Parts: sequence; structure tokens; C-alpha cells
Amino acid sequence: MKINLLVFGIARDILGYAQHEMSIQSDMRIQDLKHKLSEEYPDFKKLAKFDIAVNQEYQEDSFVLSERDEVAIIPPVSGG
Amino acid sequence: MKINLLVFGIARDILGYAQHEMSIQSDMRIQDLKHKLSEEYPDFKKLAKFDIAVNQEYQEDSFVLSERDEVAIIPPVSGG
Amino acid sequence: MINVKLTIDPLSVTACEKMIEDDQAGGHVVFIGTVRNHTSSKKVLFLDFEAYGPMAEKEMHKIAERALSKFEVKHIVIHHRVGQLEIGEIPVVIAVASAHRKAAFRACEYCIDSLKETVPIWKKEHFEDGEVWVAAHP
Amino acid sequence: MINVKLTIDPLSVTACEKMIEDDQAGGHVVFIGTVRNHTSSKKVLFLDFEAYGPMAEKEMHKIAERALSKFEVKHIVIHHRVGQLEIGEIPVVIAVASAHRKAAFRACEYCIDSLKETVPIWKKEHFEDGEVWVAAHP
Repeated sequence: MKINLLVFGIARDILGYAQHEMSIQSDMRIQDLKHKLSEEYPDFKKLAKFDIAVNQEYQEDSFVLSERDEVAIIPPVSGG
Repeated sequence: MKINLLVFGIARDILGYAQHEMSIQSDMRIQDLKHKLSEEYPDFKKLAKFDIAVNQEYQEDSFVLSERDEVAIIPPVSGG
Repeated sequence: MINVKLTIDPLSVTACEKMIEDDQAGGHVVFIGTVRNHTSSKKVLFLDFEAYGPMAEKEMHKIAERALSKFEVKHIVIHHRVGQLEIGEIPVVIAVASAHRKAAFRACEYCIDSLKETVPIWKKEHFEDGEVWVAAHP
Repeated sequence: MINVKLTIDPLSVTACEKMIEDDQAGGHVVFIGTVRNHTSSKKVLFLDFEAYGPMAEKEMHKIAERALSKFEVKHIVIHHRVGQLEIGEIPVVIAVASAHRKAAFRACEYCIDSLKETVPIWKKEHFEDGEVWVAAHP
């Protein structure tokens, strides 16, 4: 299935793109996505942390992704 | 001896004046002045409290007044 | 920097904020007091503020000095107005700048709390059916 | 009342303060963040702020709603700017109005603390010799 991956801040520097239609296995959980990203791009392991938002809401590691979800990689925020 | 008494807020309503050159006995302490005021004007006893400033500084009850001091009656403040 | 003012003229919040601008200070906290239209369910028409002017400015300065020594802040402005104030008008503005925001919040609150305890300023509330010196009686 | 805005245009502190005016609210607390000219002794030239726009506004709104339910306050305005900001410019303004000042201080601090924890906005500091995403690394 496909998700729409949005990438911000330092995560965009790591991946090299801001947006990407990504093919993933069905029923992938957020923890699986985080693991996959960290394995393919070890620089993710150097971050203080990174979160995942699905359809503009933070979600837990156990959350299961669905077809067409808008999935955002949220590195440590620093607004204000 | 004489002091220059300044009177503010509700204290002015009680005494009926804002400023007064008052004759007092030498070496009068603030507690004596407070007592004198409260005896002559019982409405002072109804206040939440009142303080005395001498030459624009708050002073304790034990403070001794001097000739020509600027003595202010400070009823409960309510700025801000 | 400390700036303290007691004035009969309307206060400018913007002017207070300008005074504390500093390229080294990233956190600015401003307290603005305004005249409310009621106290404990009674409708307020307007307020009168009077002050023991010279002492009030001295006390405001002392408060700012104490706040500068207690908290890691750079600049403190305390302006207070006297005279007759209508509903919505501004009797007090306190502006604080610091490198870090927590100190600015603490210092600003310290200043307004202290001002209401020690600065010789008195307000009289005017209602339709009378008037009262605020806080005078228990 | 809640008003939340993410914008590329300069923020107006005065506009935020105007929005929270209320004859029933006597205490107004405003937090203004500005761009400092240094971080940990390094000279900052300018900052770049980027946001996940729609989610950032949602999170700002959630923070304001939580603050309204936690504290006795009436109005909360949270404005945040994105894009390139020079030293002294204002990335964030938070304005809170309440009947009593203590709640306004608590709510304003809660909003800026929460914003810095959860709102998807990122800033990159530009130095003479490079640039860094703030807080990205431990």
C-alpha cells in the first residue's frame, strides 16, 4: 500500500526529499516505519528523537498505518 | 516638636485633610502615633491595617519620629 | 535597565515593550492591568487612582531592583497611571526582558504582586450608588 | 476566545493585545519571543523557521483549548511566524486575558512551554561558519 510521506527539518536533510509517495507493507505500525527509516538512514539514530504524525495527529508506536495516510516525520521541534 | 503629616486614600476621608503640620511630643514612636490616631478617630480601627512611612520609607512601630519628619499615613494600598 | 514611571497620562504598552528590546534577550513578558467593569457583581463606572507620588516611584524602583537581583532578567519597566480611569483603560504595565523566558515570567509576576502589596497607590471604585476605597476594610 | 495564526508576515504584538481586550478581564499577560543574537556564545546571523503548517495550527489550537480548560482565562491568542527572521524579530506572540492575573501568568507560560514541546515548527540557526537545526541532536 501507499502512504504520503512528509518530511521536515533535519529529517528532510537526512532523506533528501520533503515529500514522497512511499510503498509500504500493509498493516505497518509506526514502530516498524521508524525502524525501517533508522536502518536505511542511520543518521536518524543520532537525533534526540523523532515522532510520527498521521493525518496531522501525533500517534503512538503501536498505531497501524493505512492506505493513503498522510504520514509526517517530526524531528525534535524548536518553535517559539 | 512638629511633623509634616501626609494623609492618603481612606485615611484622608477619616481625618478630613490631606496634609497637616502636627505638633507631637518629642521622641514619639510610630506605635504611639498610631495609637493616638486610633483613639481620636475610631474609624482607623475599622481599617484592614494602616502603615506609617517616614520620609518616604516604611518604618516599624518602634521607629522614633524626629522634628520635621515627613510622616505619611498609608492605609491598605490597592494599586495595579 | 530599570525604568519606572508614575504618570497622569495614558500608558503606552508599545512604549514599554520598546524600552526592553535587546538583541541578547529572547523572552519578553508583559503584564497589562486594565480596569474591569465589575467587582464582586457590582457594576463599576470608573476608578480614581491616587498615589503618594515620590514614595510610590521609590517603591516601584525598589521592587524592580529586587526583581533584578532575584531573577536572571535584563530589563524591567514599571509604569503606573494615576487619576480617573474609565473601564478598559490601563492603570499598570510591567515589561520584563530576559535571555530565558522562565525568569521573565517569574520576575514579571513578582513585580505586579509586590506592587499591589507595597506601593502607596490607592484606588477608589465608583458605582452608580456610591464609591469605595478598594481593600481598605477587612 | 481562541485565535491561532501561523504566518510568513511580521507579527503585530499590538494586534494580539487588541484581540484579547475585554471589559471583564483585568489581567493580561503577553509573551513575546524574539530572535537572540547568540546561542551558547556563537553569533547568530539569522534564523529560518519552517512549519508543518496545517498540523502546527491544529496543535496550537489544542494547546489554547487545554489552557482554557486548565486555567480560569478568557482569551488566548497564539501567533507564530515562519520564514527567515533577523535578530530582534518576533517569531512568537502569546497573549492571554483573564479576570485575575495569576491564571493569566500560568496559562501564558503553559502555552509557550507546550508550544516548544509539541508544535511542529523547526528553526535553523545560521552562523558565519555554518548552520544547525536547533534541538535536533542530544
